[in-house]
Order: sequence, then C-alpha cells, then structure tokens
Amino acid sequence: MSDVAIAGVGIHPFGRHKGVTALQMATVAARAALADAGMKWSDIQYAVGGSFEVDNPDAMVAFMGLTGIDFNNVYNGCATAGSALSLGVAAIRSGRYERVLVVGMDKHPTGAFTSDPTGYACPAWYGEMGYFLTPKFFAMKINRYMHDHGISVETLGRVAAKNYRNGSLNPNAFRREPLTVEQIVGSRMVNYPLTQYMFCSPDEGAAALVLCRAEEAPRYTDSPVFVKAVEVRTRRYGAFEVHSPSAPVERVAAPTTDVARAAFEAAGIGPEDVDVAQLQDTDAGAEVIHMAEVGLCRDGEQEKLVADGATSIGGSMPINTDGGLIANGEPIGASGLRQLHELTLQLRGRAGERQVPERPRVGLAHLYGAPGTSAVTIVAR
Amino acid sequence: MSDVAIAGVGIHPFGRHKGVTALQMATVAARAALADAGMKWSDIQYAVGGSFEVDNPDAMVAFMGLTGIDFNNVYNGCATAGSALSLGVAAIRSGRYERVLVVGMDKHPTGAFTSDPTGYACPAWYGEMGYFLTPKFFAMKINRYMHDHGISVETLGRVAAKNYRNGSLNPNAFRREPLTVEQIVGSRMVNYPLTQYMFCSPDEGAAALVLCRAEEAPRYTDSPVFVKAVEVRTRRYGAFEVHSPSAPVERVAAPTTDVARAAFEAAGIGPEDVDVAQLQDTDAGAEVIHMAEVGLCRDGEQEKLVADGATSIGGSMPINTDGGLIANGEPIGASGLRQLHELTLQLRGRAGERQVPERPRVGLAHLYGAPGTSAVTIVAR
Amino acid sequence: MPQRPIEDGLFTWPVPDPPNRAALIGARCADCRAVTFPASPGCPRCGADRMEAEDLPTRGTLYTWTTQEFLPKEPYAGPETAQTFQPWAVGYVELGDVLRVEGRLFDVDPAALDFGMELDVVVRPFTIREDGTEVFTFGFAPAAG
Amino acid sequence: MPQRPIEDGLFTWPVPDPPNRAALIGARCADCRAVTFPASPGCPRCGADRMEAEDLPTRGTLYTWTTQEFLPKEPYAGPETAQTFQPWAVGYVELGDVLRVEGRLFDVDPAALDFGMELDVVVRPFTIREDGTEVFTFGFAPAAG
Ligand SMILES: [Zn+2]
Ligand SMILES: [Zn+2]
Repeated sequence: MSDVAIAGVGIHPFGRHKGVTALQMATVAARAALADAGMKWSDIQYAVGGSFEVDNPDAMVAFMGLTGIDFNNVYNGCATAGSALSLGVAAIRSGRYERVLVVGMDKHPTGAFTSDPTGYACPAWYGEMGYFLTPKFFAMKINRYMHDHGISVETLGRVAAKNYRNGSLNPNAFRREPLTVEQIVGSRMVNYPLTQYMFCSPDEGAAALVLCRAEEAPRYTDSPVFVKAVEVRTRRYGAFEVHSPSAPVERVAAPTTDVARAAFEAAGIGPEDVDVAQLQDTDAGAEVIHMAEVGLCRDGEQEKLVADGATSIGGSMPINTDGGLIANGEPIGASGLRQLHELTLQLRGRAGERQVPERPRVGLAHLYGAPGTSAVTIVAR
Repeated sequence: MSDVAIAGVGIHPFGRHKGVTALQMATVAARAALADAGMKWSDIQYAVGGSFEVDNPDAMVAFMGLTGIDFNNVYNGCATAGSALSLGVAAIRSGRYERVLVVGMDKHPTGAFTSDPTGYACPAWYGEMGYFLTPKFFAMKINRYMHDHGISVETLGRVAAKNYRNGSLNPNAFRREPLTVEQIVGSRMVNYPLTQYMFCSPDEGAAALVLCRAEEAPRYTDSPVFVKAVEVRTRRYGAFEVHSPSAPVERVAAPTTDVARAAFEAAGIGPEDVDVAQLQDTDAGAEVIHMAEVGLCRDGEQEKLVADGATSIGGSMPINTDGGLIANGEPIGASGLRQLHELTLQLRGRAGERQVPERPRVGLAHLYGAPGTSAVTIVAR
Repeated sequence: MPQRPIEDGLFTWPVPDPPNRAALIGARCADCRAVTFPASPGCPRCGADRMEAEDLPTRGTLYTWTTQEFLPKEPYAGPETAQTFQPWAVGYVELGDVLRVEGRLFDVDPAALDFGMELDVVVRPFTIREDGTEVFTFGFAPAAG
Repeated sequence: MPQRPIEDGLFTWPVPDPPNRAALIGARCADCRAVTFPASPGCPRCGADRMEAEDLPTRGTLYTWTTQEFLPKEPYAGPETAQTFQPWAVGYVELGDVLRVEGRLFDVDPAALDFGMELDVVVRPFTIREDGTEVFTFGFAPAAG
C-alpha cells in the first residue's frame, strides 16, 4: 500500500460571493491546488467532490475540462470533507489511481440549516415542533458539559475571541474583525448559553487538495505533507447526538472520540504528538468539548488551558489557527478541506502572520456533523 | 487484491408507498440483503448509501442499530448506484474492510426531475427558459439517432412493451400491467418522438447488496456472484450530453461507451460474453442507444434485434429482464442496485417466472445520469 | 373545534393514574430491552426488529436545556410570526432510568431551570391548523407534587 | 415598457450585418480554439482559463429537435399557466462548423421541421416580469433567405 502525500492545496475565499456559483468557486480552488502542485487537470485520474447545496459537484468538469475522469460525489453532513478525503486517499493506497483531486464547495442561504427531518431518521413532527435545528442541540450539550466539568461562559467567549483574532490574520476568512470577550458574551442570545458571536454562520466557499503517492511527492512539491490517517465513524448507541428526539441514559464515547482513537492508532501516534489542530467549532462550546473528545486534554482542563492561552497560535496547543468555522463560516462541503489547507500551510511553515512559531510536524483535523458522524485526519511532514 | 463477491441481495418493492420514508425502505432492503447473506448488521464494517432526496442515507443506522460504523453517502445522479458499488468494492479490494453493505434509496415527488441548474454548471437562464429537463434532451438524442441509424417508432414501442411484459412477471415492479405496442405508441406525446408510456417515472424504493471477499463467499451463500468490474466515467469533450446549452460539432464516444470499454478490459471479457444485461432505460430510446453504446450491437442493428425478440427474456440478448426503469420507475439512489439484485437472481438461476432459460454466467448493469456520467458493472458466477 | 395530537401514537392522554398526567409511548426491544421514543421500527442498540409499545414514566428530571430565541424556519409549524414570537425553553428530561426525551418546557421561567429539577409529562395546545383543527403536543412542566 | 435580455452578455441584437439578425456571444479558448456558448470561465476541451468573447454565426442548420408538450416546473419562468400552455419546439442548431446551440424554434409548425433545415438566430419576447420588465430571449426561426 502506497502512502499518500498532499501535493498541492487551493482555496476560494470563504464568505459571501454574489453572482459566483459554487461550481465556479470550486473551479478556482481546484485550479489553485493544481498550480500549487505544478500539475495540469489532465494529470488527475480521479476526483471526489463534496457539497450540500450542489447536487453534482462533478459538473465542474464543464469548467475544468471534459477529460472523461472518474468523479465521485459524496455527502456526510459537516463531516463531508473527511469522507471525500478518505475516498481520495483510499483510491491511491489501493493502487487504483496515482493523482487525485479532492474538492469541496458550498453556497448556503443565510440562517440556520434546515431540511426534511425524515431524511435524518427523525419523525416529521420533530420538525413541525421546531426541534430540527442544530444550534439548539449544541447549546444543550454544552450547557450540561459546563455544569459537569466546570466550564465558564467566559471560556466560551475566549475561544470565540481567539478564533476571530486568528481570522483577522487570514486573508481568506469571512469574519476578519477581532471581537473582545465582552462583545461576544454580551451579544444577542441565540440558544442559551450560546450567543450570536459564539456561532459560525453558513456561508460560501471552496477548497481543494491534490493527492499523490508519497514516493512521487518530490516531483510536485518541495515540502510534502503526508496523510497518516483519515477515519470516519458514525455514532454508537449511547452517544448524545444532534437530531435525537430521545437519547439513552446509558452513555458511551462520542463518535469524535471513537474516530480520533482509530485515527491515532492508524497513524501510530498519540494526541501528545499533535502540534496543531483544527477542530469543528460550529460554536465556541463545540471547540471546548472537541478538545477533550479528540484526546488533546481531559474534560474540564479546557477552562485553564483556554485562560492561559494554550490554544492560541503562540500557545502549547494551537487550535483553529486560521480562525476555524467561527471566523470562516461553514460552506459544508469545503469546511474540512479548509482545515487541511491550513494544516498544510502550517506544516510547510508558510502560514504567514498566523504561522505557529516552531514549525509543526503533526497536524490534526476534526469534523463533526449531523446526524452524529465524525471524521479525523492526521497529517505529518 | 481480494476479489469481491455478492453475498446477499435485498429489495423494497418499487412504486408508491405512502407513509413509508426512504430510510425505512432502505432498512427493509438492507435487512433482506443481510438475511439473504446470513449476516447480522453488526457483521458489516462499512456501508455506502446513495440517494437524491435523502441528505443522509447513513441516518438509517438509527433503525439498523448504532454500531458506530464507517458509513459514506454518495450521489452521482442516475449513476449513483454505480458510484456506491465502486466504493464498496474498492473498500474490500484494498483490504480495508471485509464485509460491506451498499444501499440505495429514494422517494421522489411525481413529475419530471428538476433542480437548480447552476449546480450542474448550467446558467440560471437555461432553467428559466424551460430547458433544464432531461426528457427533452433524451427525445432530441433519439430523434437524431433514429434518423442516422434507421430506427422506427415501432421499435421504441416494442422496447417499452417488452419491459412492461417483464415487469408483469416481477412482484417488486411498479408497473405490472402489460401494454401493447399500439397503446405505447398511441399514448400522449410528451417530447416528440417519445410518448408517455415510453418513459419511466420517478418513484420510490430501495435496494441493497452485501459484499464480501470472494474467498469468504461460501460462508454466506451457496451461489456466489462475483463483481468482475465496476467503473464510473464522466463525459469527454465532444460527447452529446444532457443539460448542455451547446455541444461541439466534434464528436467522441459517449461516456457509456468509454466506461463499458473500461469495464470489459478490467473484467478481461468482451460484450460477446454477456448473457444478460440491465441497461438504463430512462425511456425506450435510451435502451436502444445504450445497446450500441455498451457494445452489445452496432448502431442500427437494434431495429432487427428488437423486432426479432432478441432482447426478450427468451432471446439471444435478454435486456432488462425485471422490467428495467420503464416498469420499475426510478428511485435514483436505488435504481442501479435493483439491476444488480436482478442480475444476481438471474445468475443464481432463481429469477422465477422471468428466469433467462439457460442460466446466465455473465451479467452487465449500466447506468447513465446527468450531467453525463455513466457506470458499468460486470458480474459473473 | 376538532382536536388532534401532532402525531398519532405519540402519547396517551390523560392516563388514569396519576390523574392529569400524560404518558409518552415508546417501544422496547424484545431482544435487548432497549427503549426508544418515539417507537422505532428497529432497535438502535442491537438492530433487532421486534419492538413492543410501552408507556414511558410520566415524571422525570431535567438533564439539560436551552432557550430557542429565534423563530425556526420551516418545517416548523407553530402559530407564531416574526412579530409574535417569544423565546421558549426546550430540554431533555430523564424519564426513570430509561430514556432522555426532548421536549418543550412549559410553565417555567427559563432563568429558574436547573439540572435535576422534577418535571411531569404534559400535553398542551400547539397550534390551530388552517382547517380549524386544534393540534396538541407533549412537553414537560414543573412537577405538580 | 422597460426591456431587457434574459441574461446580459448572451446575444448581440440587432447585428449590423445581416440586418434583423441576432448573434449569440460565445467564448473561444485562446489555447485550443474550442468555442463555448454561453461564454465559459474555463475551456471544456483543454481546461485553459483564457477565454475570449466571440460572436457566433447567425445562421445554421437543424441538428435535432423535439417538442415540449408539458408545462415545465420551476425554475421555468415563462408566462404560461396549465390552461394557456401550448407545446413548443426546441432543438440544437449547428452554427457554422463551430457549435450546436440549443434554443426554441419559432415560426414553424413542428411537423414541418427537418434535419438540416436552415435557421436564423432570432430574438423574441419571452415574458413580462412582475415589475413590468419585458424579457427577451434568443431562439431560431426558418432562414429569411
Ligand atoms: Zn435491541
Ligand atoms: Zn481549450
């Protein structure tokens, strides 16, 4: 089995882009990733595209060139990019293809995501009652978590402030204005205890990676980053998950914990080896919980870690160095590939103003999405 | 690389099923496939789900059991099942997983499919003008094809009549009433030269396959069917494809031709070895064209082959033995797995009233979907 | 005015004992004894498909909650408009040692909610449909003693 | 009444020569010379991204056609209702040796359509929007000689 390298990365800025379609943004990101790798589109043998709003991401071949390529579209909620990347990696590891494009794109309308509950195994009345909303669940999860593990509202404010600060250093971010903890905690309440500025917003954007066999990487880049593991898992019985009319009292580890363990095992390393992480921060509480769920700390330790600045770019455990979802917004199909774009820049030592000081060796990217699916990718140089 | 076997197949009848959700139909099909293989859900290590209407096919784990499985959702238009199957097969071939479920489901509203044209690389005005419709394109394609290759309207009627006749022998089919050539040709004109009864309708249903390593197949079934090849391709420049505001004068082979060649090459056989085929018959004209595009005959030979009954169950080249899309309708995510369900029964010699007389050894399944993606699977016993 | 529950088979109301209480209708797996609400066609714990209807406990304790401070988009079918919308509270209530069920929290100031507080299952008017039918739904309210 | 094309940059109308004809605006790839309609940001043939606007030939021949005998669902924006809808013809017209372009076929009985017949690019009223704007679109009509 061949190891897999990231030969190139590309991104279309996240935000609002009137008059530009999602497929056009994807084309921009894909062309940038190809240019970064020094490849042509016709060098690519297989592509995987992820999107919520676009039925057929493969339709971007109309702009990229009609080469007749095998092009697969995937969708796994907010974990879509993890699924897309896992297929791209598997295609190279299995020897079937040597050069693969993984691309994510979306262009969401404003406001909380909504859909048909019955497509998520929820009854129709669950939607009629106004329960089919993700922010409400995340608020309930963090409310209990804060009670159980002594997390303060100030910590939520500090997490969001750190992400806005990182976003202000990122030319591709949606929100580039730093906000104070006071502004964040004092903003409009959305779902107690989460306020407006603690949430990410759906927006628009695209990101792409070019993958190749590890042996071939030096042909395309002087700073290859290797995909050591990429895993996807759904929830087990007893996990406390979004879109659940009921949840068992019996508790097991979250899918994020399961998938992180599987990824660390596959990579042959542990959480202590991670130098920089991008975690799903749908809201500030999600970042706090996911720190523990992926294994970067124990439940409750976040309160001190965040207060001490450990998760800042200059800290001991930098998290969401590009501003995360909070500063970038979430074009679902693209969000996880933005994380890999950032990790690649960080491991190359080319993240500019937001470069982690001691050039990191190992990066972790984490996604979590409805109805309880998580993906973890581990990269290293 | 391990070869891959079909250990079990299951289906939820196609048609209209008020009050039953797509995920519930998928659960019925998956349970049937597991029972057919003598497996439990917890034996399955990886699942791939395909659907147009359901955002998250993986949500069916709520009904199947929350085992924490890696579950990937895919969508490639009407070629969705080919993409899903190719991922399931690749997961076993690469050695990553040993027992895999591939499941497709859909529950469409009535009427022609429609969507946002910009998600298919088409401009918005193309939809405003009323051009973003697949039946219209297929009608234009067959109109020219009939002119170029001497195909009569009667041949279209005979193809549809054959499929309704086969559907009448299939307890899982949507349309179970035989229709005469005269009824079909004389029915309401929809898009010249295609009449109402020459078209399939969107409907509801689900189908599932359980895959395993070829070496393990005898544990699960006394009549294993092996997946010799499964390939997916998008269109090349010069193919004449659906959802195209313009098309180059320069012509190349259709994606169906490309993908069939790739599949035959991977399987190490040729079209002459195929004993039974399931072809994408979105309309009667599509079956006629796809006969030549996959290589079962030359352009124009269909006129005599169909008149002679070669494509009937008792003929030399049986096509769409379960009634195809015309009699089963098209729940997009499930349609191609219905084809594999039928081929498996035929190769096992257990297709009941519609069994091809000399138990076939090699079967071919073909899908074609917007915006110009085709999949071909070759199975053998 | 014709009246109906938001969905059939969701709750029994009123139950004979205790009076004025409602009982949610779950399903118990005949194989592994796991309970679901609402009744599911398959067991989320073991995958079996023999599920038997069962009334859930009518009193429980608050596991967690939040407030809903914006008007949900469709498929929400409540009666409010952007003008009339008032935030509500919603939470998961632990019914016996069986199951945590999500629902609206009635008759209580959100600021007074606390982990572990006792709540009863209740049935309340939800909305009036265009055809004049009054729709009832379930939720939870502070325990009546 | 204010008037506008269904999309900007789609056609030039009228063109100076020949009179009363319209020209569709395509794009030609600077690298491989492939032509697209409408103008595309990338070349479908070679993948290059330097595309230059170019007027397409104003007369062509009918490659294939069909009739649209049911009222399309949204996003169709035409003026018809289920009551007023009349089937129309639509086809691909080969413009020079360059490109086949899809469009409505005006001023012709569908039964009189034939492969290879000569057609001109024309611009016609399509619908009137709610704000009173009259929207024009392109199509093809039998060659004016
Ligand atoms: Zn059970
Ligand atoms: Zn070109």
